[in-house]
Amino acid sequence: MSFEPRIIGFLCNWCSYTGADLAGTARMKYPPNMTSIRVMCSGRIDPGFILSSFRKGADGVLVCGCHPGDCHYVEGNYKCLRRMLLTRQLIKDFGIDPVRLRLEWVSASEGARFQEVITEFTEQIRSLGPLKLGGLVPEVERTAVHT
Amino acid sequence: MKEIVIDPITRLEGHGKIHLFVKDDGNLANAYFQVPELRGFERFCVGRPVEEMCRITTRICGVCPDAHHMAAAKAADAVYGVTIPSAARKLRELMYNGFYAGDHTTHFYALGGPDFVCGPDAPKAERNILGVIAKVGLDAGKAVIAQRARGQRIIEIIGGKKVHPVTSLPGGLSKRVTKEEQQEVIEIGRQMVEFGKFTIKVLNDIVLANKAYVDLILSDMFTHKTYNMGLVDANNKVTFYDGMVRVTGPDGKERHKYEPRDYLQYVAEHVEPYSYLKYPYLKQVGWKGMVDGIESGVYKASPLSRLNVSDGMATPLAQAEYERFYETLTGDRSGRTPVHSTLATHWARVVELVFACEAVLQQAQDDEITSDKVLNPPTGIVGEGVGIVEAPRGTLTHHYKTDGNGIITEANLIVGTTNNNAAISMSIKKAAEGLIRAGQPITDGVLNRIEMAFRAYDPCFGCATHSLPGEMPLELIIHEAESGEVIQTVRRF
Amino acid sequence: MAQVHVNIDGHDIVMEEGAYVLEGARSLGIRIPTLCHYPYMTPYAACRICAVEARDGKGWTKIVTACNYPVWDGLEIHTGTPRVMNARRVNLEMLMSRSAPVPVLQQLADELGIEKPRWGTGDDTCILCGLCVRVCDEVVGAHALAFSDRGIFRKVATPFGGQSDDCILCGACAKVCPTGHIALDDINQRQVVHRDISLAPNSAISLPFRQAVPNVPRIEPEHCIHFNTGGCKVCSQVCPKDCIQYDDTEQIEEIEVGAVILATGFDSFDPSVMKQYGYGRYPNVVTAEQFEMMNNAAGPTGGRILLENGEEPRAIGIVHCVGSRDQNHHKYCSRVCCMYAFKFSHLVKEKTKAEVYQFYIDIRSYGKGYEEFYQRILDEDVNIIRGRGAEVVPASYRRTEEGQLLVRCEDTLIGKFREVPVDMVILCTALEARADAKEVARKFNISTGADGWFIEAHPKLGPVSTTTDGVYLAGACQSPKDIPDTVSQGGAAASHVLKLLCLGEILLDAAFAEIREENCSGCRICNGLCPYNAIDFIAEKKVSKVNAAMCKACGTCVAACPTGAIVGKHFTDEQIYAQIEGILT
Amino acid sequence: MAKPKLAIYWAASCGGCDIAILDIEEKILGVVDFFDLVFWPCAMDIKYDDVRAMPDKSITLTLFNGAIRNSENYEMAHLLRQKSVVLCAFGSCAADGCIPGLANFCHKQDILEYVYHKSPSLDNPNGTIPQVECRVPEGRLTIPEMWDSVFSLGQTVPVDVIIPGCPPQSDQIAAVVATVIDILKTGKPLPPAGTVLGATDKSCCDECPRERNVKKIKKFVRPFEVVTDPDICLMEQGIICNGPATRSGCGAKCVKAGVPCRGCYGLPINVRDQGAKMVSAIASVIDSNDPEEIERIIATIPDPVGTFYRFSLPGSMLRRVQS
Repeated sequence: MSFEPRIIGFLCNWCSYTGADLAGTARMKYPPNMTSIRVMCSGRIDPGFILSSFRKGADGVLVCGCHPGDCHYVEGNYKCLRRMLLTRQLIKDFGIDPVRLRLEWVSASEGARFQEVITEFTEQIRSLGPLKLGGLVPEVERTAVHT
Repeated sequence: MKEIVIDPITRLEGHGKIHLFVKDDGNLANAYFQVPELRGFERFCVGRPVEEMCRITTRICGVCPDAHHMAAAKAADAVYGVTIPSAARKLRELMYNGFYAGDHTTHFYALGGPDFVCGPDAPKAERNILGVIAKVGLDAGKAVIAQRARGQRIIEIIGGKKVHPVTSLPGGLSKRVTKEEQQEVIEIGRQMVEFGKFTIKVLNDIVLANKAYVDLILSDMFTHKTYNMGLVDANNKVTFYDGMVRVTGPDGKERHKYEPRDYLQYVAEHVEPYSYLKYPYLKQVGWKGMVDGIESGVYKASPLSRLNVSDGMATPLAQAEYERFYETLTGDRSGRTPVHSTLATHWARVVELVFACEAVLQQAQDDEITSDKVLNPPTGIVGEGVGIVEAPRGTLTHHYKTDGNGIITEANLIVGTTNNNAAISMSIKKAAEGLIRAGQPITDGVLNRIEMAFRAYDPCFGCATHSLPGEMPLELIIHEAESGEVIQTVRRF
Repeated sequence: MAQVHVNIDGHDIVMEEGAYVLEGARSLGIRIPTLCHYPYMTPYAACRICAVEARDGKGWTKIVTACNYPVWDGLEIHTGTPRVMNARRVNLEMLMSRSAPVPVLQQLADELGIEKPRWGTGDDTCILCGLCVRVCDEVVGAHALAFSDRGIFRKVATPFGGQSDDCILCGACAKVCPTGHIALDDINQRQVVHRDISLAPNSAISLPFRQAVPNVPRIEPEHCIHFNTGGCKVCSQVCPKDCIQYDDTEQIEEIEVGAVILATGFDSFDPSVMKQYGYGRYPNVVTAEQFEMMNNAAGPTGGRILLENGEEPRAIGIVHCVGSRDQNHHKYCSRVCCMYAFKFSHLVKEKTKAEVYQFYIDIRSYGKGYEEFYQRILDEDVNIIRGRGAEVVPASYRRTEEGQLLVRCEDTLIGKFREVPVDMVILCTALEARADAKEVARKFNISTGADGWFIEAHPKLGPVSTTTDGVYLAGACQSPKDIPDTVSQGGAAASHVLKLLCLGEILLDAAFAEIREENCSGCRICNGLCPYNAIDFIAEKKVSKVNAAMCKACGTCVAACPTGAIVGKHFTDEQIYAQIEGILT
Repeated sequence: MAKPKLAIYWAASCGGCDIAILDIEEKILGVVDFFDLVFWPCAMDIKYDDVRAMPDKSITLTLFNGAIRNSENYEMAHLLRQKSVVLCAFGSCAADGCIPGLANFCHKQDILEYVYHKSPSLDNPNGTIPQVECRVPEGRLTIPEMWDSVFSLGQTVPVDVIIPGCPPQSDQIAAVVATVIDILKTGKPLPPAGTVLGATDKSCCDECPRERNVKKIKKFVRPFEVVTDPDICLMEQGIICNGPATRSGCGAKCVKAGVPCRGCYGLPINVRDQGAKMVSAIASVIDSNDPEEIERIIATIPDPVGTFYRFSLPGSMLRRVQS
């Protein structure tokens, strides 16, 4: 059976979530692999959410906020930007391909763009294949075959 | 063939394991000493910033973190090619001597002490720090605890933290010392010197007065004629924090004297498939297996070795004790004739203890240590550095290579105890050979003597026994190698 | 100053010593004709028409000029004796002998009963009264004029008769000239639509516009003589209530308010960047605003629709969507242009016989009565051409019989390229956000969209309020809108404010961030992050605290808090981690 | 009545925890006096078999320090869990994996390769690598197998109490011991499972005397690059300090001594991942909105992951470096 990526999307309430809404109301088709979690502002997104998503089995994480300058809370999306840049560095150091974490600006009016982003990201993750995390529980060590 | 496993002899920096093979006639076939754990610091330090090594490598050993802290600090200074302010240098050395004073105390009274203070064959219930206290009096016991506390306090004042100090940085220290703190250290120094004298007294009255012990020291069973290694200062006197590495042969003659950065020309490490711990030896002499003698590259690095490679001590009381030491054991007070009895290490340790205490008092009185200038921020970077200090358990080497940003690209560590790996194995084997004889029952005394053979090195995987009640867990299981059926078990309670 | 007693034509009057006879006479309502006298200027006695007879009562008598003869105690003045009249006649006749028969002299001649001057008349309209020279010296202080030459060659002139750099073009000389010898040639740079008609205020002191509140005049420093030369101050001298304050400056006042309505309006797009329309190059290409002003009965043309040359246009082109619905400028529709363009056509039809051509992309006549108005315009024979005005060019001089300009466009209905000849082009310029909109937004912690319009709290549910409580939007600062929409939004904003003020207390959204004091260690990482400055640091307790009233629950501090001491109500870590877990397992 | 039984065990650790226990000085005598010390491999001659022989839950309190690094650690963890009423993860290693846990940045193979094939002082012509089982002329020798990853105690068995710190500060240990003795004497209820003792619910900043202000950082500097102002928050001086995302209880000794906190007291209550929180906090105070500049500023952080997870890598969400 072919690999279906599991993607978590963190969407800000004012731009991206509304944009997603628009894509929906406009009956735009995009892959069902992304499940969204709504937050008021992309500035609310704690890098912990992203690590936790990977830990719990997500193959990719999408973070969407308002376009720079359009943040509903003035500068929340810039804070998000800084955190995501550092988080990307972090997961890179953890040996996870940084493209599995994607940051996009999607405004309330960009339903079509939202559709594009989801489609493209899903395909990208699909081509990367599943993210297999190792060394999570001691039990694997006991059964592991050591050379 | 019978097989005897002593496991664990202790645990700490990994744990030690002794494997004895006994011929069917009851004589020893061979003894193996194994260190069954590896944590891979050298590997996972790669990628870390070199200035963090002072705070990462301390976790190699919680008993002598200060040694790793200093070695790492010196290596980092070298990586940045920076000379640290003299105030910082003095503070580091002061702290290090304070550490020695505490550490040697603990070993002498809590670990080594019991065997001699109480006597090697004393009932094991007494053969521990409590036994020592019983023998020398409760106040003395309190004094020992107090002395440990003093050492820790000095570390806390200069190093910021008792266990795992933190203040060293490439270029000096992150913390200044106030006048008040200086006064406290001076006071501590005075008490330490007093304690040093007291310890000499204990040694004389209780140990040296004990003929059995002196014989034991001199008995061949505990003697290895190997090379010795240790740091010496400009006058070839014993030093701990900084100096040149001096190596003397079994004959006492100087074989090498080199700067830390050159260590690779003189030391190499041999590997055995049954132990994770490598076997360092003198490269230019060569690896001849675990044998002693001038032909074998095996060397010792211990308090005894340090005395053997040096021409004396830099402080009066210690110097006097040094001379008495050699006079008693070799008849030559100059110390040119080396002492090879591993058990003499305990006495050597007392000499160093006294030296450390005196040094603390001396250095604490230098007002420069309260200077504001304790950090000299590096400007350039060399990219490679070696730091060598004398850990209580032997010469400790940290060697780092970094990229232009000071991030470690390669690390090599030769830890104090590792130097003595081969020597310890030999001591164990020799002791076992002497003790495990056809027809002789294997008693608790046997076990303790085997222990004594390597306890003398105060091996870091023995740091464990720096604690109540001061005994190694030890067990011999003798069984048929083939059937595995247990014939005899000896266990201490 | 000593008081002196003077008798003029039998009337006793007490005057200050040194004052001039003319003043006394005028205060008694006795008329003494003058030509070279003018208030606010030192008397000059050039025309000598103000001759009167002075006596001391002891037999001494003398003809003097009233304008500059100082009074003394016991002086008697007679203004109507035959001797006086004779003197005046002679003086006037001599003056007339070199001057052209300008009205002032004629009128005076009639007064003095001179049918025909004895020495005939000259042709010079200047009577050398020197008013212009003095006003320029004494009042304006520009010193741009002076007398030159002597005797019969004497004349008023600028240095070397050329254009004087000292002249500030105030026009005072022309104003005081009694004969109209000096006419103000309009060579000034003030922006004009038509010669002699400035859209800028015609005087340096004026009402901004008819409906101005407060409805009082204000001085335009850049046009005011006083601010240019330090002289003049005439206005303050004439003002009976001395309301004129030259040193008045703008002041910043701090007013504590419970709510704010932003109604900062819009800027209008500058069409000169769209070279193809020739705005600035062709005087008859005007913006909608300028055309509107022309139509204003109180405006410079008195409401007449005129070309630059003062003639009535034969055809007018109205170009829609200038800067609106344009990828290069503003993508949005400015919303009001279609309707005012129709209004313009209607006005043109009403006031002139001109043909009207509308060049449009789409007609957007939604709204009550709008479509009907559109239909009406169609019935008024306005030419509605579907096709964006592409270019405005001058008509070649041979083909100006229909119009001096050509509007080029593609008529997309007939699918043909057209050149429409017109005399005047009105550009329906886009409404754009105020240049300082972003700054204002930052001041009030609200945000602007990509186009610079203020963003409302919610497009459907909160079109008047903003993300900052107590700050509301009204009018075009939020988006282009016409008057009815603006009025209704303004009303809505006002009622929002009233609701707040009447209530006296504020209802808060239950979603806000809260700092657990027992966990906060006062690292102050969060302090700088809050866009609403809702986080205070309590120094004595060494903890930070969220002011729930100001918090908007964006959660950026919750994410930032390294100690996990901040809880985001309704979006707690627990809730979000639970969602992640729920989705993935 | 019989004395309550105390066991102290170390898995993969450095011994600092035990030294810290000794550093409570004379109080140690009180401990030995109150408890019946039934298992302390470093000190006593009790073998695993003896522990196995003990009835379940017969040990009142077990202080377990050290990380889980090999099968033996693993089995001991399970065994002691089974035998103890209260199992205490003592020290950073047991709690989060600590410095030995940094081994999760590499794999077992890398370590063996480097130590036995690459290290500069090596003399190993045959490329010998220690074997779990190895034949010698006299017979067969075995050593335990090391694992690829390091784990915390809590990831191995349920833990009742955690005493964080590398090592736990002696005064804290003394206090905890006193509390425990008090609980046992008065029969008070035990704290709920997972309770952290010997630390507070605040962060290291709480004990840090340095003056703090609103933070805006344009460039990060390393501790040795500048002579720091002893009275101002280190982070405001551009030095990465894990204090804000670290539990307090240590007395902020490091920051008081002028070196930044590295987080040995582990993550604060309500925090799930120490490193992630540091990332979030640090990124928040970066003073720029321009992606390129932000990247440049981030580049001035040496070894982010190794710094933010210095003491908590195995305890973190991602546990170890992947692939």
